[in-house]
This record gives sequence, structure tokens and C-alpha cells, in this order.
Amino acid sequence: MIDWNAHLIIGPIVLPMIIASAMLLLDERRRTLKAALSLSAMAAILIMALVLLHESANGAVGGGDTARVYRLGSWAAPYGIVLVADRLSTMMVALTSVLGGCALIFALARWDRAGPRFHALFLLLIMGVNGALLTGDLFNLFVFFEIMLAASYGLALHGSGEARVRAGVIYIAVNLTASLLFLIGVSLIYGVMGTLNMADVATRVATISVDDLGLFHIGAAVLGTAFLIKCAMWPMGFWLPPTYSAASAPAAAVFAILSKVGVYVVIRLSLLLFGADAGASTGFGLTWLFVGGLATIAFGTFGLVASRDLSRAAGFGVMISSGTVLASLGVGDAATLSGALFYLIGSTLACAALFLLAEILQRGRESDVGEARAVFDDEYRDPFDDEERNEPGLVIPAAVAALGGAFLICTLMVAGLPPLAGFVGKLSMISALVGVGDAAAWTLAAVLSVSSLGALIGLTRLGVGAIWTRDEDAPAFVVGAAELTAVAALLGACVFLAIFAGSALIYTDHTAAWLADPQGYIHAVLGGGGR
Amino acid sequence: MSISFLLVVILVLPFLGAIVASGLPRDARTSAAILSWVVALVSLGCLAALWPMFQDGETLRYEIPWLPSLGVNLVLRLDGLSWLFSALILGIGALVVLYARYYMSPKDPVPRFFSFLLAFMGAMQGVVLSGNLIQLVVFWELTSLFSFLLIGYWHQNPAAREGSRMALTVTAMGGIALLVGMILIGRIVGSYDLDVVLASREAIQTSPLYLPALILLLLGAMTKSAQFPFHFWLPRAMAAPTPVSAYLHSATMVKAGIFLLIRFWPVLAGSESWYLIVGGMGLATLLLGAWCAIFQHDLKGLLAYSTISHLGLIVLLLGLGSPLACIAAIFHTVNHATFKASLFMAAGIIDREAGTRDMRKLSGLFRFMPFTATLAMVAAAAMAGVPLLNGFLSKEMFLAEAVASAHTHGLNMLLPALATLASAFSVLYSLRFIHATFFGPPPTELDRIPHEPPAWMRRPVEVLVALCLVVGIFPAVTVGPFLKSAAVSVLGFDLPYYSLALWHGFNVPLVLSLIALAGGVGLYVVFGKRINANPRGGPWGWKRLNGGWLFERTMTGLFKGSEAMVRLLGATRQQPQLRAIVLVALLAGGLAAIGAGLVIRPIMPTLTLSNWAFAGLWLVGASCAVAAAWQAKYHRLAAVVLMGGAGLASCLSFVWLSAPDLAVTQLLVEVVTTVLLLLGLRWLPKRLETIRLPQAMEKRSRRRRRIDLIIAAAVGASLAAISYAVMTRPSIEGISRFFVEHAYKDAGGRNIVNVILVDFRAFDTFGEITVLGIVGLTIFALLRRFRPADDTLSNPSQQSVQDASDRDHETRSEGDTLKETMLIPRVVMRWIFPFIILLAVHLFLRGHDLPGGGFAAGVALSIAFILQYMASGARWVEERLAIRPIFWIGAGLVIAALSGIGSWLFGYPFLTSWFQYADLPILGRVPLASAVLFDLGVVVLVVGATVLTLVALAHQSLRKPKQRDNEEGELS
Amino acid sequence: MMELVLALAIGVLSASGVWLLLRPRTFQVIMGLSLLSYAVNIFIFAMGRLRSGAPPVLAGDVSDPARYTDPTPQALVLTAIVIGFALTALFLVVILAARGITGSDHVDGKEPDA
Amino acid sequence: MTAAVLPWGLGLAQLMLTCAMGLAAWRIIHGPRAQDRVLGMDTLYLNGMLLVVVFGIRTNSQLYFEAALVIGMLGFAATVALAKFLMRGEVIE
Amino acid sequence: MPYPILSLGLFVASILLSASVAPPSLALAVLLALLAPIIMLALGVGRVRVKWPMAIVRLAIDVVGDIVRSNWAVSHIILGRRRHERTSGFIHIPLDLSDRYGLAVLAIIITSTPGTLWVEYESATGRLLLHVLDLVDEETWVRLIKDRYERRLMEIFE
Amino acid sequence: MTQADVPAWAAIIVVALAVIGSALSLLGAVGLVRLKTFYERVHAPTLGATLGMALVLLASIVWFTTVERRFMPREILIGLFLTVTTPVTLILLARAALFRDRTDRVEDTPRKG
Repeated sequence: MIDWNAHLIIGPIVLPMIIASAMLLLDERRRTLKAALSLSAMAAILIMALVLLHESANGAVGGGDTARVYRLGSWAAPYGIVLVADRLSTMMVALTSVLGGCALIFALARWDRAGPRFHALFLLLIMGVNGALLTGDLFNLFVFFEIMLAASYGLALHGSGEARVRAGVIYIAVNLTASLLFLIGVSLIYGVMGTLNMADVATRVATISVDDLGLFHIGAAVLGTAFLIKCAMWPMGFWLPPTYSAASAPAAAVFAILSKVGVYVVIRLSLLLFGADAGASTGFGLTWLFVGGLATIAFGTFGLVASRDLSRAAGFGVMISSGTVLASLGVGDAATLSGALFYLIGSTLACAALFLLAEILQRGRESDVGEARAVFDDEYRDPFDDEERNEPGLVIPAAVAALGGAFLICTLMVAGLPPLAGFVGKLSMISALVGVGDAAAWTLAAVLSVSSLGALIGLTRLGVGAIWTRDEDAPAFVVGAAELTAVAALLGACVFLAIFAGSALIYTDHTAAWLADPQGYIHAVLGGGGR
Repeated sequence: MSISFLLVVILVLPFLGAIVASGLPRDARTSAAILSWVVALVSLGCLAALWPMFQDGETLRYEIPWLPSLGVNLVLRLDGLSWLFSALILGIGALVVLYARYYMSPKDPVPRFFSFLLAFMGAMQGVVLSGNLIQLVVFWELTSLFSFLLIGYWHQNPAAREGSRMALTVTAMGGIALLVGMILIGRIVGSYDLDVVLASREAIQTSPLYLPALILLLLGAMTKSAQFPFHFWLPRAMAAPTPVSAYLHSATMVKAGIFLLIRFWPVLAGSESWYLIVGGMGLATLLLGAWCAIFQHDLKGLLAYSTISHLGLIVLLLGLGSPLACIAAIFHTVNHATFKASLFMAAGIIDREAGTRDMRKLSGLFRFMPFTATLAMVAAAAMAGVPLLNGFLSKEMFLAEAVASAHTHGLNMLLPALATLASAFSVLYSLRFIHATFFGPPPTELDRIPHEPPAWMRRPVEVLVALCLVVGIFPAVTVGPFLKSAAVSVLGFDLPYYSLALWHGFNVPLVLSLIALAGGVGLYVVFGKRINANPRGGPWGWKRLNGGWLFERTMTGLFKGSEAMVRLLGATRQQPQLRAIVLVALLAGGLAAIGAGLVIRPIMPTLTLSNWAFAGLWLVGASCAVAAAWQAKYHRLAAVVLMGGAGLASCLSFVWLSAPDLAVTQLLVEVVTTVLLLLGLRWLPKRLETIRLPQAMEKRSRRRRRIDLIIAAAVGASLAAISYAVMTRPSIEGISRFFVEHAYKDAGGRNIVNVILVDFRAFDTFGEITVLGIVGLTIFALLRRFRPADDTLSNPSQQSVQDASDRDHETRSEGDTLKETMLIPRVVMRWIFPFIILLAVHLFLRGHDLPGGGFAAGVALSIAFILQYMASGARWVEERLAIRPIFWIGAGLVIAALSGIGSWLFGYPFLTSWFQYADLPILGRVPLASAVLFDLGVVVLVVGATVLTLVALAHQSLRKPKQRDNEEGELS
Repeated sequence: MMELVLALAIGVLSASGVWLLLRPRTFQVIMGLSLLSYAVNIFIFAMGRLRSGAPPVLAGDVSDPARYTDPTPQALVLTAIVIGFALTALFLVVILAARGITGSDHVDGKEPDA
Repeated sequence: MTAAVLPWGLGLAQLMLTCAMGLAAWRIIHGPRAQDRVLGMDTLYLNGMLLVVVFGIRTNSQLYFEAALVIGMLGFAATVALAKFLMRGEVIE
Repeated sequence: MPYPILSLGLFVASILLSASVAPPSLALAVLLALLAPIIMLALGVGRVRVKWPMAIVRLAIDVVGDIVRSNWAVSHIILGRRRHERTSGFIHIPLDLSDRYGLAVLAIIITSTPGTLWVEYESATGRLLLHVLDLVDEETWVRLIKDRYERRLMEIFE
Repeated sequence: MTQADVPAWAAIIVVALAVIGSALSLLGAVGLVRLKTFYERVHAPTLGATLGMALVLLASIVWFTTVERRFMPREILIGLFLTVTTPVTLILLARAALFRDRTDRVEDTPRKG
């Protein structure tokens, strides 16, 4: 009776929401049921994402790229809100579901019991991310950003403890400020354009009156600032490493995608609104994206090299990866962007894996465990106490080797060394940059290479410190099967991506081409349908 | 199956072996060795099977697509040169495996060692078999990686960790440079395919990118081949197990750089810059390595520096740029691999048997292990370039080239002399190696009596030494064909004339060779004692110019510098972060405004009384806001009240400016926020104005405040200007027209704002309530772990005073004051409860047509609950009403979601609304809209989330006494 | 007139808000965020231009857009109010938790070094 | 007549109410006691509510009734909370 | 109907809120009048018994008159006409009324009348502390409160 | 009925009520500022909260009754609720002030019991 395929695109948003809210109706102690529910939800989302991905990879029936559009409430765009699944958003949704799934599996080992309502918050975070990726409406984007952020506040503070709360205050303050900037930007754009639909705004950009142009640009600039805060661009991203490294590992892992949502939006809007058809606005802000991206890479690299613990390094890794994509976007070349998109996937997966690994490797050395536990002394029980399975898992014989291998793969990915996906990304970016061949491109290529080296040096130091510098009689690493599965899955995805890099690159090439010509998107969104 | 499939076999087999070996149990030393041995031999067999093809200089290719869009595919390409290198890798690999089986201790996880070794072998194979530049880089970096793992194999040893990190850092740096260089070459040529590149000498050499590409490529090659000034990692890498040194640091990895130079020799060599850089580095390395080798006390250290020196020799040959020199280079590469591997193995045997590698402790070992000693002597002689051994032949070729090129270039005048000097050094250290170890009195400082090693451990050395001899005596028969095939694949078919023979007649090179031999012996006789006595094991006058030391300083500087940069460019505290954000936003807006111009066209104000009233209203609002900003530090309550004032002003503006819905909602939220802030104020410390900061801090903070004030004023001015600009602009024909026109017709509501919220843009509302729910959950989670600060643990002073005064009166009992005070408020607040419910129901039901709606109704309802809490306390309320806010949150979300999904049943997208006028008996015509159901979800959720937030906070006071009891209990 | 007043109001509210936002005490920051959200709410609202006495509630069957003020910004403000309220509550609880755990109400969780 | 009286009269009323709000705000800002501030806020709310009612008359619109009612009925919740806080140091016990 | 007065009040309020006497509004009003008091039952609020409905009306009229009068008086005070001779202060009034609803109504009356303020009531002694803006004669105030309001409230509620 | 159709007498009544009510409110606010002690100041706003409010609400009732040509006494609700709720705040405030004064041992504070 219901044409499920027609509603497929909203699945990644509504499904986690329904499951999460249904979980709220359940008693907190029914953990197995909740775990099963959220796992199956994530699996379902993954499947939906893959179906969408498959569809967009193969293009429309008649050939050529198009986007799947879903008109909420049957109202036609630009009046109602639309969801748009095009190459870019589908790719990001698929990435989110892979990442989310792995983080969730990791959490099942013990983190989901470190505080109430973990699963609900987690699924709502996924909902927020997917919504932000899929929506085609500026204000709706704000709403989903807020869902994503609200859930991320919850997850960042999940498990409480001094470091988390301390970092959380700054994280929330910064993001609330960003949200206000977001609102100012969106409303200013509405004030000049009279519309909120991205595609509709795009159609009006070229014909905007001279009087309004300045206001529109201010709006776009402020809006961009808000997104760039989320991307953790220098000098607005100092909150990221402390927050992510303080957060519980699965939360940090899934947070790796949050900054990428910011990056996604910047890519989306800058190419949609300021593309070749934008008249006087063409190329607006690209220079600043480039400069900011470079600064972010540089700062992230310094930070990574200077890091003394792994999760912090992973946080800086996230910054580097954001900066790389932003700077590549700033170059304004489709081939570079294609490489950057590929790199984005790989680096996100790698940073997430690094967060997970960091937690395993730092386990037992955590100095703030005592402090964190002190917080729990009240009438509620210690979250880890009431479980029969207190420890995260079993001592797996080859744990050190497995972890070492995993760490090695992460390092290769983050540093962009061969043979994994990180390398392919950097390779395609650099070769595209060499093709562009202007001073900016050379600079970026150089910075990318140096940053690779920096990442390698920093991570090697940390890895040698964490894995090799252990006493012979030190207790073996304790790893839960779920944790190992999660890490293996993430790294497996990296390997998979490397093996099928050819197809993936073709996908990103087409994506970059699709983004470079926003007419396809605009036609898909505004072309007919709805009340 | 095509024969080129064998290429895949010899590439993949080592990796497969590595995977299998890594899965073997920890103590499976022998099986891992056998596995590795079989892998190496089978690969070697395959290679041998392919040999017939290459006698004629053919090329074999096998292509697997990988990244077609980048022109990067897996191309396996075998020609004479790569065949030779591949044979070297596999052959010496097989010998090393055999040797390692006996060398490695059973206590080590040996299978892992073999796994790494095989993986390294595979990576090396990948380098030499690459037919694609990028693929070459991939395997190149893999060799760095596996060498890192192999060097750091004994990671309990700090030297091993440091050495491996250094090797990885240096070689990976080279690898990254190489990658960029390859990309440049690919850019010049238009393809990454090796065959295409090799055919494009002209294009490459004339390209403006030639020099950068060359430098980057050389960076890769020179770091790998430990050329000065990147040589320092190699001696540090001696912390590796000896089989690793024998394999990586003599025969294979360091030769990867050489291989690269030879591979690209046809297209890159011949230019001035090539000559200067490659030749210069080679020469410097040759001399420096030899010089340093002389002074080493560690056997492996000596071998490492001698390796550096010999690699320098090969590089120098390649740098000379003449085809003959190139052939000599290839030849010496092979020779060096054989004698150096055997020497390393011998050193390992000595280490294993004597327990030390320090030449000062070793002495007269010949009597304990004559066989090994003989082997070592032959190998050392080959290294020294003694006739009848292979080293002699290639050294002769080198000297000949040095002499021959002395006329070609001005700078080459010294070359013969320097070459001879280096050869003399080489003789000197070879002699020292042998003499100090095997001759002289029996050793005194050993903790064990040395023996001959197990026979099978010696076998590999024997094979290699035999090779040295055979090649040395019958070069043309043994190595000739292979060398020729390799040379052909580099130089093409018109090879220059060269003769592989022991005796070329009495000529200049021979004289130089003899001078070098005699000089070396002579030097040892004169200086040997002093060298052995030199305590530091480094050359004289050699302290600061030590690459390793510099490298470590650089690394420390890098870490320290990065920390400094992070401190300088970053911020950990909140204030600078927010300041940066605000400034960036200002700057971004400002730049945009400058770029496109901000046009403001003021309109004349109309001065009516009502407008003055509006202005007055905002005079109040603005002064409240400013006062709140001013009071928020010390008078928090005042700030809360003042905020309320500013809030009220904005509510009234909404009334004024035709937004009744906004006014109602903002008012309700205002009330709840006030209660919320007050609940929070309970847990914040009292701040007193009297606390003064130190003078210096005061000054700094005053300056900061001044800056902040300027920033704040700038933000205010910009926002005011922008908003004024927009407000005075004519309205834009936008989407709103549609909403006005269709709200009633198609969505059945008169209140357009509400229709937008529950229908046109219901998805926003859907998201918004989700935010509310999430926040509720988060607050709940946080407060479960809430621990109040010590100074807020006790009851507020008011309560303690009042309770105390109650206790002091005999007629009163504790809590009477509270009861009496709240007597009247309780009555009012309880009886108003049903009326607020009434109001909420009205707001909800008529929201579609009149101001109100689900959110307003929900907040009103929750205020009703909160009033009860305030009046009677949390316990009283919760004993009577089952408050399950989380359940409500869940229920609200489920209702909202299901009402959205409902439209799927009718084949419409999510949240498609439906409305109808129903004629009911008695009641008449009643509008029914499905959006009401959605709004119901909103109400339920809002009540749940708001009540949860407030109540969870309120509950903290209830928990507090319990905690204090516990603490008192612990104290007593 | 109203435009000018409202623009100035936005200016003053946001300036006060930003000033507080940049202060070191958590309570000041939360106050600043609240003031800023007032400013932003009014800003959003102002983007629909100002109309007095033309509330967007349809009277009769007339739906002549010229008779009503722009309803869209109002809907946006409503959403923004709700979200702003929720996040203020959340931030408040977080600063309370931070105050409890760190013992300080400084935004960095510790008093500045002298 | 109506057209002349209404704007002036009601404008005057509005202006007076605004002045009253201003005075109340003065009291809030100046204190000196916390109770004074709360009292000022109560007055502010009251006058605000009256302002809404007068505005309703002026624009001949009943749509603002809810706003006035909400202030009248629920505005006291805020001041009660403040007063309770002053009285007991805690809003909800 | 556990709380008839409340239900009546709710019914009227609902009608007023709807500003309509159309059948749907009436139905809603009845529904709410019947359902909303349930929450009072849940809260366990005691029922109110009122004896003299007419007394209520008379009291209300008097109160309105008092309010108007004291408005006038207080206006004078504020405008500063009688600043010098005026003293304000606290007075204690012993109350016999003990019904909480009666007390509540009394508190509302006293507080709503400008010039008098209900400050403190001690349930044990029944003593009420009042603040009066224009305290000329303490005894007059005590009489006024006791005779004019308290007695009539006791008639109604007790 | 639109604004202009309202008869002049009604308009005058409405305006008078509104102006007097507002004036009373203003007077209350003046008292809030002018009176010397807190206990005195509490009395002042009651002017606006009782008669002032009532007059303004009456103005509204008269106005809408005239405009709609039917009795529109909705504002009574506001009046009732305001009357009932104002004392709650004032009692609590006065009581809090009293306690504060007792703790601080301010002169002229009535003793307890």
C-alpha cells in the first residue's frame, strides 16, 4: 500500500527519530532491547543510504545526473521544505551511516551504559546529521544543525567528568554563538531574497538588485562564518580538539562527521549560490576559504605534532581534514574538489577510528578516572557498577599486534601515505593542483605534503609511545569484541575505499562536475510537483 | 594463463606469505621460516622462469586498473634491470630467511618478524616491478613502513624505537617528496606510465618543471639511499636485528634509491643540475661515509658507514652521467649487495657468539671460529677491492670512470685523487674490521666462549662469499648476461663497449687501485692503534656536524616549536575563542560590505504619539539590556529581572508589529526562563564586589574590557545598520505570498503563522521539538551526575534563618514559617491550576485560527505544573501526580512522527496535512485538520521537556540533604 | 520611526549581549546569549519589514497578501525562540555542572592565574 | 471626531503607560533592595499588559487578547518565582 | 461534580475565552468544566463550602467601593499632598478567621486595596501583621478589618 | 464594524477610561519611584493593579462591545486573574523583606510573635 521507495529519502531522518522516541517509552534498564533496536535502526539506515547511493551513482534512467527530491507536506518548492538527495548529500549520508554504525557497535562494549539514554541521543544525532545533509532549505538546515548540536552536547557530556564538562562549556558557548550567526545569516538572506529554499535563492542571486547585493553578501558571509565555526576553521576551531578528546570514544568518533557536515554545507552553498551563473557574486568568498583552509591545515598540523595524547591528535586530525577540503574548495577547481571529496571520506573514517583506538590504548592510563568517579558519588549508582560485565572485554592474545596494525593503518590514512585511501585522496588532490598550476595551487600542494609529513611524525611519536613503549609485564590491552569489530569495520572501510578507489573517484569526479553546474540541482528542486 | 601472470605471483606471494605468517602462533619459529623460505624460493623460481625473455632486452607488462581517472593503474613491468634487482631481493631474501631462522631467539615473536620481512620483500618487489610512477611511490612508502617495523622489531629497546622512527621520518619525507616529483613528471609527460615516461626524455629535460621534479625525485632517492646529508638514519637503524641489516641495509632498501636513479637515469641524467647534485652528493657521501667508517667501534656501525660510502660511490657513478659509469654503477650495486650482506651476517654471527659487537672487546676470534673468520676475510677483501674478488672489478671500473671523466668537466680534476683516497679508506676500515676482530690476542672481556655457529647459519654466508669469488674470477660468464640485460634496459641496445675481465692490462686505474691498497694498509699500520683507542667511536673533530644529532635537535625543535605555535596561534580559554569568532564574523561581514557596498536609504520618521510610545518602550528595553549587562557580574538577581524587562520590551514590540503569536510565545518562554535561571542561581556562588584583583591583573583586565566594549559596540552598530537597511527597503516578492493565499484555502487555517508551523513548514517544527526533547534528555543525564559545589551544599541562608527562628519558639515547629508564608500563595496557585489548563486547551484548539498553538499551550501547561511545584514543593506534587516527563517526551515525538507518517498511507509525502469541515450533530460544522494531531505531539513533548528541565533542576535541592548526611556519616 | 527604533534596539541588545558573551563568568555568558537571542529574534522578525496592526491572521475569506504582514519571519522566530530557550536551559545546566565539578564559575573552569 | 479622539487619546494612554514602565524600570535598575527590583518587574509586567490592551483598542483587533491574558494570568509566575527565591533562597523546595 | 463552583467558573471562563456561544464552544466549555477539576481531585485539594452567596455579592460591592476610595487616598499620598503628617507602619491584628479560603480572600482584599498590605500571618496565634501606608490610628484599622471583612468572610466560609 | 464607524460618544468614553486608567497606573509607578521605604513602595503599584487596570479593561470591553455589537466581556478574565495573583507576589515580597530586616536587625521592624 505504501510506496516505500518514494519515501526512502526521508528514512534516514525519520527512522532514527521514531526508534529513539520509542526508546524513551521503554524502561531505562532494558538495555539489550535498546541496543538491538538502535543497531537495527543503524543497519536500516545504512541500507537506505546504500540504496540512495547506488541510485545516484548510476544516475537517472535517461542518463545524466539528477537529484531525488522529496516534498514534505506535498508543498511545492520553494514554499514547502524539500529534501534533496543528490550525489553529494547521498555520499555524506552513506558516510554518516557507516561511521555511526561503527561508533554504535563500539559503544555497545560499555559506553552505552555510562549515562542514561545513550541510544536515544545517539540516534537523534544521526537524525540531525542526516537531516542537515539532506535538506534543501536554509532554515530547515538550521533546525537540523540544532538537532545535531543538541544531541552532540548530550553526547559530548555523556559520562560526565571534569574534562568533558570543562570542554563542554566552551563547546556549547561557541556553538550557541555560531547558531546565532547562522540565524542572522539566514534571516538576512531571507530579508533580501524573500525565500529560504537554497535552489530558489540560487536562481535569484544573479538578478539581485545592486542595493541588495551588499546585504546578501553580508548575509552569506555571516552564514559562512557560522558554518566555518562548525568546520573548526582557524581561528574559530580551537574548541574542537579539547571537546572531541574529552568526549567518550564513540561520541568522538561520530563527531568526526559533525565538522564534515559544516564542510558539506560550505561546499553545497558556495557552489550552488556562487557558481558560474551567479553574476556579480561568482566565486564569492573562495579566497577566504582557501586562506582559512590553509591556516587550518597548518594549525592542525602543528597541533597534531605537539599533541601528547592520541585523542587530541585525532582532534587535530579532524581539523586538518576540514582545512584540506576547505582549501581545496577555495582553489575553485572541480578536479581538486573531487579529490578533496574523496579525501574527506577517507580522513573522516580514519579520524573516527583513531578516536576509538585512542580510547583503547589510553585505557588504564587515564589519570582522570579518579576524578571522574568522584562525580558519581551521589544517590545514583556509578554507571559502570551495576553491570555484571564491568570490564570492556577480554584479553585478546594478539591484542597488541592487532591494535598496532590498526594504529598503523590509521596513521597511514591520516598522514595520507600509501597505499590506503588517504593517499589516493591526497594524490588526486595534488595531481589536480599541479594541473591548476597557479601560485595558490602550488602553495596548497606544498602545504598538503608538509602536513602529511607532520602528521606522520606526530602520530609515529604517539604510536611508539602508546604501543611500543610498554613494559614487558604491563597488563595486556583489554579490548571488547565489539570494540575490535568497530575498529576493524572502520579500517575495513578504509581498505575497501582504497581497493575500489577507482570507482569512488569516478563518483567524486561526477559529483564535482554536478556541483560545478548547479542548474541540475535547481531544476530538480524547483521543477514541478507538490501542491 | 599468460606468462605475465607470473609477475603477479612474484609480487603477491610475499604479501600472502606475510599474512599467513602473521597468523602463526608466537613460537612457530621454524614453520614461519620454512614458509618464508618457500615463498622466496618459489618467487625466485618464477623469476628464473621468466629469465629467457630478458636476454633480448624485452619488457613484460601486466596491467590491473586501479584509479583509471587519475591514470594510476597497477602496472607490473619487468625488464632486465628490474629482473636483476628482483633476483637480488629474492635471492638475498632467501639467504637472510635461512640465516634469521638461526639468528632470532625463540623468545621473540619470530613469526611476526618473518611476516614483516616477507611484507618488506613484497614491497621491494613492488618497487622494482612498478610500471607506473605512482605505484612505485606506493611501494616505496611501503618499504619505509615495513623497514620501520623491522628496525623497531625489538621495541623494548629505546635505541630501536628511536632508530626506527628516524628511519621512517627521513625516508617517508623522501617518499612524499618523491610523490610530488612523480606527479610533476606525470604532469610534464601527461602520463604516469613508466614506458611513456622513459620515452619522453626530451620533454622532461626541456620542461620548466624539470628542476623541481628532479630535486624532489632526488630527495626521495637520496634519503632512501642514505646519501649525505640524509645518511644519518642508517647507522641508527643498526639497532635492528642483524638479518634486517643484512637484508635492508646492504642489499635491498638502500638500493631502492639507487634503483630509482638508475631507472630514471635515461630521462633525467645528463643535465648540468643532475651532474652537480647527484655527483656532488655521491662524492661527499663516498668520502664522508668512508671517513666515518674508519672510526666506528661497533662492527655493524662500521658496516653501516661503509655502506653509506659505497652507496655514495654508486651515486657518484650515476652522477657522472656517462653510460659506462652507469653500467659500473649497476655492477657495483650487485657486488656490494653480495659482500655487504655476507659481512653483516658475519657480524651477526660474531655478535651472537661473542655477545658483543664492540671491536675494542673483540680480538683473536680466529682461533675460535676459523671458518667464519675466513668467510668474513674474503668478504672484507671484496669490500676493500682486492683483486680476484668482485669488489675489485667494479672498483676498477669506478676508478677508470673517475680518470676518464677527469677531462670532461672542470670540477672533475680532483676526482681520481678523491676516488683513490676513498678506496684507501675503504681498505683501511676493511682491514680494521678483520684485524681487530679475528687477530691479536684472545679476547678477555667476553662473557662466553665463542664457537662456530650452527652450520646452517653459516651457509648463507658461504653462498654469498662464493659468489664474490666466482664473480670476481669469472665475471663475464657469471654476471655478464645479467648485467648486459640490465644495461640494455637502461641504456638501450647501443651499449658502449665494456669488458668484464679480471685483467685489463696495466693501466691507470690499476695503479690507482694498487696505491689505494697500499695506502690503506699503510694508514692502518700507522694509525690503527690510535683509531682503536679513540673513545667515542667517531672521527676526530666530529661533534656538532653529526646528522643524527642535528636530526634529533630538529625533531625536538619541531615538537617544541609546534607547541609554541599552538599556544601562539590557538587558544584554550573561552574568552579569546569567542572574541575571535565575533571578530571573524565582523570581519567577514565587513569585507562583504566593502566588496559589494552597503546601501542604506533612510526614511523620514513619522512622529505620532504611538510611535513615541514605541520609542519609549525601547528606551526602557534598551536600558534594561544595558543595565543587565552591567549588573550581571555582581547582582545576578537584578540581571535576571532586567533581562525580563528587555524580554518584555521585545514581546510588546511583537504586539506592536503585528505578531501576536510571537508575543504570546515569547512571554511564556520568558516566564519559564526566569524560573529556570532562578533555579540555577541557587547553585552559583555569591559574587562580591569587594574582592579586588591584583594591580597588574586589574590593568590587564581593564584593557581587555575596553577592547570587548569596542567589539560589542561594533557588533551592535553593524547589526543596527544592517537591520535598518533591510527594514527600509521595499518588501521582496517572496514565498510569503503563497502562504497568505493558501493558508485558508489549502490548509484550513486562518492563523498563517500557525499554518506555516504545522503545515507549510511543519518539518521545521518537527525538528524543533526534537531539539527540545534532546535537550530534556541531556539535562536529565547531566543532572543525574550533578554534584553541587561545596559552598552551595548547605541550605540557603534564608531557610536556615527561618528554620532556626522556628526552632527557637516553643510554640512553633520547624517549617511553620514556610507553611504560613505559603498559605495564601498555595491557595491561589492551586486553584488557578485548572484555569491554566483551560487556557492551554484554548490556545491549543484555536491555534490554527487565532494566536496560540501547540507550543504556547505546552508551555502554559508546564507553567501550571511549575506553579504547583513552587507552591507546595516537589515531594508534595509528585506524591499526587505521576509526572513522567521522559515518557511524555517520547510520546510527544512518537505522536508527531506518526502523524507525519500517516500521510504515507494515502500515498503522500511525510507530514502532508488533510483538513475537512465535518457536520456533527448538535455541534454543527467543525473544522478537522490532521495538523492538530501533529500539534498535539508538540504539546505533549513541550510539557514533558519543559517540566523535565525545571523539575530535574529542582530535584537537586532534594538530593542535597541526603548527600550531606552521607558526608557527616563518613566523618563520624 | 519604528524602523529606526527597532534597529537601535537590535543594536543595543546585541552590543550588550556581545559584551556579556565575552565576560569571564558563566552566568554573564548565559545572560549574554539570552540578550543576543532577543536581538537575533527581533532581527529575524525585522527581515519581514515592519507593519503595525496587520497581524497575519486571516479575517473573512480574504487572503490579499497586502493586508497582512509577512508571516514567514514570524514562523522562523517562533522556531528560533523555542530552540533558543531549549539551548539556554541546556547551557545553564552545563554551567551548573561545571561549577559543581570544577568549583569555579569561571568559563574556563578555573580562576585566571594571577 | 472618532478619528481625531482615538489616536490622540489612546496615544496618550500608551505614552503614559510607557512612562510608567520607564519608572518601573528605573526602580529595577536602582534597587536598592532586591525586593524593589522584583516589585518593579511586577509593575513592568502590569503596565505592559495594559499597553497590550490599549494597543488592541487602538488597532481594533482582538488578536492581542491572548497576549494580555497570558501576562495577566501567567506573568505572575515569574515574579512569584523571584519573590520565592528572595524569601527562601530556592524556588522549588 | 466535586467542585461545583470551580466547574461553574471554568464554564464561564471557557465561554469568555471562546467569545462565542456557538454549540462547539459550549460543548468545549462543558467538557472542560467537567474534566479540568479532576486535577484538583488528584492534588487532593479540599472542597470549598460557601454558605451565604448573597453575602458574597454585598462584600464584593463594598470591596470595590473601598478600592476606589483607597485609590483616591493613595494617589494623594503619592502626589505628595500629605507628606508631612503621614506615617506608615505595621499593625498587628488578631484574627478569628481560620479557614484557609477565607484567609486567602481576606489577603486578596487587603492587598488589592491600595494602602494596606498583608505581610505575615501566624497560624498558631491567628495574628496578622499588616503594613499600612497611612497609619493614623491603629485601632481604626483593626476595627475596619475585623468588622468590615473578617466577620463577613466568617459568615461565608464557616 | 471598522474603527471609523464607532460613534463619537463611545470613542470618548473609551478614551476617557483608558486615559484615566493609564494615568492611575502611571501614578502608581510614580509612587514606586518616589516613596521612601520598600514597605511604602509596595503599596504604590496597587493603584495600577486595581482601579487603573479595571478602567483600561473596561475601556476595552466598551470598545469591542461597540464594535462587535455584542457584549464582549472577555477582559474580565484578565482582571480577575490579575486581582487574584497580584497578592501572591506582594505577600511573598513583603515577607521576604521583613525577614531580611529581622536578620539584619533593622530598626522599626516588628518583632516576631
